[in-house]
Amino acid sequence: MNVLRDYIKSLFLLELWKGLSITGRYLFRKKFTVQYPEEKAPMSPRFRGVHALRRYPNGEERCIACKLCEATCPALAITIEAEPRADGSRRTTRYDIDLFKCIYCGYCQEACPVDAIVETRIYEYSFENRQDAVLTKEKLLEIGDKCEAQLAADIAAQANYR
Amino acid sequence: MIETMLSLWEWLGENLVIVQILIKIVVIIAPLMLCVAYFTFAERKIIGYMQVRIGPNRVGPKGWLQPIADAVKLMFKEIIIPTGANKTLFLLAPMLTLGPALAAWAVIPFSDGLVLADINAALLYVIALTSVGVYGVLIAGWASNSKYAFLGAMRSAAQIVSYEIAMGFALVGVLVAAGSMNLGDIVRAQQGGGGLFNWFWLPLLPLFVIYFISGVAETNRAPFDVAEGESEIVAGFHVEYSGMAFAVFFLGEYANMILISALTALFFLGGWLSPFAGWPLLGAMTDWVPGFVWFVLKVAFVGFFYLWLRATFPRYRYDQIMRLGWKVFIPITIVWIVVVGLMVVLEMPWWFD
Amino acid sequence: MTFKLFVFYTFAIVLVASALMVITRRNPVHSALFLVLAFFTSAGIWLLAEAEFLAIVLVLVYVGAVMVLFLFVVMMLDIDMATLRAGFINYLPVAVLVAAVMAVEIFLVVGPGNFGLDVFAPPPPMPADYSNTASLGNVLYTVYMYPFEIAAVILLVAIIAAIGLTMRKRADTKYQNPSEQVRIRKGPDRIQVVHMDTED
Amino acid sequence: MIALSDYLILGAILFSISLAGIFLNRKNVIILLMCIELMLLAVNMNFIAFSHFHGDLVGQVFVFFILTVAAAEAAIGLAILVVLFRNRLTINVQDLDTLKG
Amino acid sequence: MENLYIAIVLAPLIGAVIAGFWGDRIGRKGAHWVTSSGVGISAILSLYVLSGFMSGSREVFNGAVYTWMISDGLRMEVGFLVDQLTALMMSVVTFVSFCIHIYTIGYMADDEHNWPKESLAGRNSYQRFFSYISLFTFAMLMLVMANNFLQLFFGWEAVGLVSYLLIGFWSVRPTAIFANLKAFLVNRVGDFGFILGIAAVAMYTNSLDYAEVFAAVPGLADTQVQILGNTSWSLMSVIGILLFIGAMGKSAQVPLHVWLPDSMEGPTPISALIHAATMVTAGVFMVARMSPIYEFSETALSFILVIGATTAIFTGLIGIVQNDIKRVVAYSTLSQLGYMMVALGASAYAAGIFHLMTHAFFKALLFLAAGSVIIGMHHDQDIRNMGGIKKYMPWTYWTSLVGSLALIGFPGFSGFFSKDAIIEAVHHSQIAGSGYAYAMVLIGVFVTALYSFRMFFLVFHGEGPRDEHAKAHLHESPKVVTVPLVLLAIPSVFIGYLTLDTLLFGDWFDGVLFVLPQHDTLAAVEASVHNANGMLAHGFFGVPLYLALGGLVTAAVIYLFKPSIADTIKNGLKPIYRTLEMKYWFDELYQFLFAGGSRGIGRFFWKGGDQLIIDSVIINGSARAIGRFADRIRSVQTGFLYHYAIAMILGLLLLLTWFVIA
Repeated sequence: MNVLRDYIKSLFLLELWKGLSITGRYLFRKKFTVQYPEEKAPMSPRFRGVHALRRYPNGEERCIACKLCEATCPALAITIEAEPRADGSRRTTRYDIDLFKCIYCGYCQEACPVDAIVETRIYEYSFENRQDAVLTKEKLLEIGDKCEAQLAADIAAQANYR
Repeated sequence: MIETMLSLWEWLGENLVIVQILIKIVVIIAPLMLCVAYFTFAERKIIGYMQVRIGPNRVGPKGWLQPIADAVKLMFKEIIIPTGANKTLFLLAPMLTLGPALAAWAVIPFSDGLVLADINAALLYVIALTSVGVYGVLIAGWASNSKYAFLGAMRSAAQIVSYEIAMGFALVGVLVAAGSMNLGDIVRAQQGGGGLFNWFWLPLLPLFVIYFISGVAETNRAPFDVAEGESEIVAGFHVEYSGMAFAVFFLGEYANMILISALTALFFLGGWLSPFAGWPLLGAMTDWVPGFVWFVLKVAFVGFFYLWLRATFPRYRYDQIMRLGWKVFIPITIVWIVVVGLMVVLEMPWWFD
Repeated sequence: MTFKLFVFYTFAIVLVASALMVITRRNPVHSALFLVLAFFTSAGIWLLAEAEFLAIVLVLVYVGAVMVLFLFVVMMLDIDMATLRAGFINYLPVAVLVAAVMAVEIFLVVGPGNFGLDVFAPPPPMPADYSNTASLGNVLYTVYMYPFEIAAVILLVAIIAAIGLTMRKRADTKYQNPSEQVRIRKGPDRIQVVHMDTED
Repeated sequence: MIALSDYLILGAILFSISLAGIFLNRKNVIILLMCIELMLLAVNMNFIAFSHFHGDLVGQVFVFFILTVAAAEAAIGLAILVVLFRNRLTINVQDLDTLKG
Repeated sequence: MENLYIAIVLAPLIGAVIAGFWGDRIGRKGAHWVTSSGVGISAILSLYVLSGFMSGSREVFNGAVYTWMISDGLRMEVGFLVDQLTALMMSVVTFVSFCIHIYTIGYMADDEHNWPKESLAGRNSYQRFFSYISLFTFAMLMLVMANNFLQLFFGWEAVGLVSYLLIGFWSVRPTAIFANLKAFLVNRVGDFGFILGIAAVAMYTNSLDYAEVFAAVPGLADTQVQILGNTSWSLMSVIGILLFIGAMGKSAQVPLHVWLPDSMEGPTPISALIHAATMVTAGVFMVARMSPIYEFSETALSFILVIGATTAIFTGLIGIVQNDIKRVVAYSTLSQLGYMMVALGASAYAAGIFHLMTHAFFKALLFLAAGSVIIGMHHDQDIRNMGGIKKYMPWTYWTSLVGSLALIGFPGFSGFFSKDAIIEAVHHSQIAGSGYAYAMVLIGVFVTALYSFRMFFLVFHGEGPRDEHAKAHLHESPKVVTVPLVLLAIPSVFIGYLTLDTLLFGDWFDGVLFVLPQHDTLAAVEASVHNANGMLAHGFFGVPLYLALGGLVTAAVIYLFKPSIADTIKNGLKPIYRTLEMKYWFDELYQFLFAGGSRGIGRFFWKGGDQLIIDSVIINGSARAIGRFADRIRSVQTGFLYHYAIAMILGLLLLLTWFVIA
């Protein structure tokens, strides 16, 4: 009986038809494709895109040059130089992130005691020159300024989990 | 102006048969190439759909200009000829692939009487031409002076030659059933009051399946595409090809697929015949549809099946491909030829009475 | 010069040229490919002689099968061509001489004097419904039944002999038996559920 | 019109060429085999021509059988060649002299 | 009727087959029972047939029982001709054979001693022996009952074959092997003539059936044939002499007699069977049976007469000097066979048969008595070692005396009548050589008496055995031995007197034996003696009796009373003694002439024909010639494919050129 069933199975290619029917069914499924430039997939508040440096609402930059992010960066992408400012406060003179090295792990963000360095939701970026890949302090601050509202909202949204 | 054109045409008709034939050939080939191009588009679309994607949709409305864009891209790419390659043969190979695939169309009847060359030994001619197709693969692999290409060519050639036998045997069954080698006659032999049940796919079901699967193997399509087996030998025999040379291979492959689909339609699916001919209600309703349309629909159906297979099945292992061809298909075809012979001799009703 | 004659001469010239190439090419792959060309052109010439069936069979059998085999072998075997070509030039004069003498002698026998148009009138063209395949089949399956079957047996023997000659059993080859694999069923063949009492 | 002699002379030339080929490529078994195929083609050419001009199908039947046998011959010849190469790593006719007395 | 004859023939055969094939199974007792009863049945049935003829109630039977094949009109069949002659022969053969079977049970009882231990041939030798003698009886019956030449020849050859087996029965003795080969080969010489005779018969009459041949003979009487060039021979003489050559071989006539004394190597029962009743008498029987042929050829008759007379006297003379008891008897047999042949040559066929019959009894008696003595002497056969056995073996002694008296033709004993009839018949014969024959047979009587009683006296009288050990064990043989002796002794005495009138002077052989009137010597004898009593009376006035008595007395004087005379004579007549002792150097002559000749021929063919012509010229020569040729031609076979291809192409070119030019 089993032999007969096996024969029927192989002679009428039943298993092949089974496979074909699956793909056939999927042919008529609703498609998942997102029409990207026009549509975009929803994003998490924890999304880790390009970095930014934040400021306090009064315009003072948050970073105090503690160098914790530099220390924790597994890819050694962060370079920080610091010296006391004229007012005596400690601030960075140089804050570079090499995006070629960066692995977007988010440790810098975790390590930062003052929520200065963060990762934004920006993922559409490109460079035309090699040196453009190194984000300087100015660029970072500029990004931070641009996305401050979103960043603040995201941080607030996750405040409970930190 | 028009009169001069007409008189020129008449002069051509009287004096240069060749030119007339050439024009006919162009009339067949040009749409065919277009079909080939859009077949690639269809493939991407259908496979995309089966993978729950929408496929190419950017070039032109709904992506309809995609094949044109591909063609243009390939045309402008550089043809790289590898060092140590045999230049003449390297360039000859793609043409040898495409040539037979196109030449076979000369005997394909698109509708009753609508055929370029209504020769008697058409079936034989088709088999002969498909068997010539292997040269392109073989020469491409050898002339590339590359290990991957050569391995792919050897695999492919061996596979094509092996499956040609099963294919030939399946066609012998058709030949016995129809009693003629003229493709038109073969289609006409499938005429009858039962519509699609009068076609040969039913009495020759094993041969139909085998012919189609052999056709898939013959064209090196998935799941029989070990000849290009990306994971093992990069891209098989055409790994060294680029630009237009590669495009011609591509065209050849898809032209071959369409050819096999057309032949399947002719041999087993009644060619230009209406599937509803002789049915009580549907027959009368679809009476007005020209045969050509039915033929194209059938070819499209079989072509769709090709893509369906590719979307569904993983690649066969090489030794099992050979086993399938030699140890399974050939015996089955031989047995079924005997059965067909018996059916014909005993004048089995419905098909052979 | 009629169109037919023109076609004949074109084919004939290509045929002779490719035949010459076959014997003179350094690379056997080229030789084989030129031989393919020769077969194609002779198929064309046979078509002119109203032997359609055989013309197609020539392409099918020779081009499609035999020459593929040749190419396969030529490509697969790592042949040292230099030693094989040694003495080619030395033998050239002799070969040309012998071939020329033979050609001339055959020409004397079969030349236009003996087999020209005035001796053998061209046969009338066949009627439109004449099928070369059908008439050949009529002869082949009746009068030449036994030779036909013998030829079939010869082919079968050749297949078996060729396979038997080249077959190698490799000890280290591993392979599955698909028919056995197919027979495996989900239940008892793949997994066995064993009930065991828990230990206290 | 094409005369019978045209076919026959074409056959003769082909035959002579293949003859010269056997002379020239006397060490290369593969080309020798090809020359033999060419020779058979020349013979077949004559058969076809005579068949055409005599209106007698027997010539074509004969060609059919020649094709069959030649195919078998080529298959076995090449098989032997492969085995030979596998064992001796050469196809030079000159080295195949183990039967020499 | 027919079944009766078939039963007579087959009974011994069945016994032989059972004992031969299943001897192991049935054991010794089974073997001798089955064979003896087979022959016994045969004997009883034969006697029944004979009695039927005697009372006149039985018809002559002549018919085929089985047709083997018909080739070009020549019928080859198995058939029986049973008439008075056959009935007589059958009775004699089966009766004697039966007696010998019984005797053999005793004689072969301790046959194991004759074989080396563990000898394969010695296993079941007892059963095998019985099988052989039974088969021998069957063969002899086939011979005598034949109604055609083919069956006669079958019996003839079968007898020869079984005699070969029996003479060489003790196959572990080289002398036995030599003797059986000798018997076989000498018989083949005779058979060669015999089959030529049969072929001549078949050729001229296109029949093998006796009746048809005999009917055709008078018509062929004057036929002359050319053989050996242009010499003209009478067909009847040719056939007669050729057939008689066969008889010479089988009946051991000079010069083909040499096998018979040597055949004493076989066990004694066999000697008795061969010499007394069966094999050797086949020739006599055959000539008698062929009387319609011989009557038409005086040449053949003369030939028989001379050969018979020569055999009678010369073999008898040898008997005087022999010391082996069995050999003496054997030479006596030869001599008596000579007498029978003489009778046949003188056209006294009935007398020959008569003597055959009487001789069968007393010679079997003598042989068995000799065997009995041999048993007593523990297989010592030399008569010089014997003597004085009389008191140890009375039964043997007395029966032996009866046999000896019968042999020398003592009046009243059966031998007297048969021998006297022969001598008288020769006396009356007119054909060439009869005078010589008459003289020879007369001397033969004296010689017979001399050697018979020499042996008798040496064995039974005089001093006891010199060997004390042998003496101590001497005693009478068992009943199975003595009873046949007595059984045979009785007819040895009386059968001659009882049957003489019927056989010789009566109508017993009328229509069976054919005698032309001018040859009818027995009629002349009948005219002078009338009947048995007359013959007895006539005997006292004839020379033979006194010659016999003279021989007896001489023997008594020399060997009984004055043994020294023997040595004196031996020394005085040394050359003659030596001649006799060496049996006229027949063996040596044959050894030199035939054996040496054939060895020479063999050597010639071996060295010249086989080694020189066939081996060195035809075989090795051709091989060498081919080898040399191949040496030259080998260089053409280079082994290179393209050389052959080029040779073919050039050949093609030449052919084409010739075609173009021609």
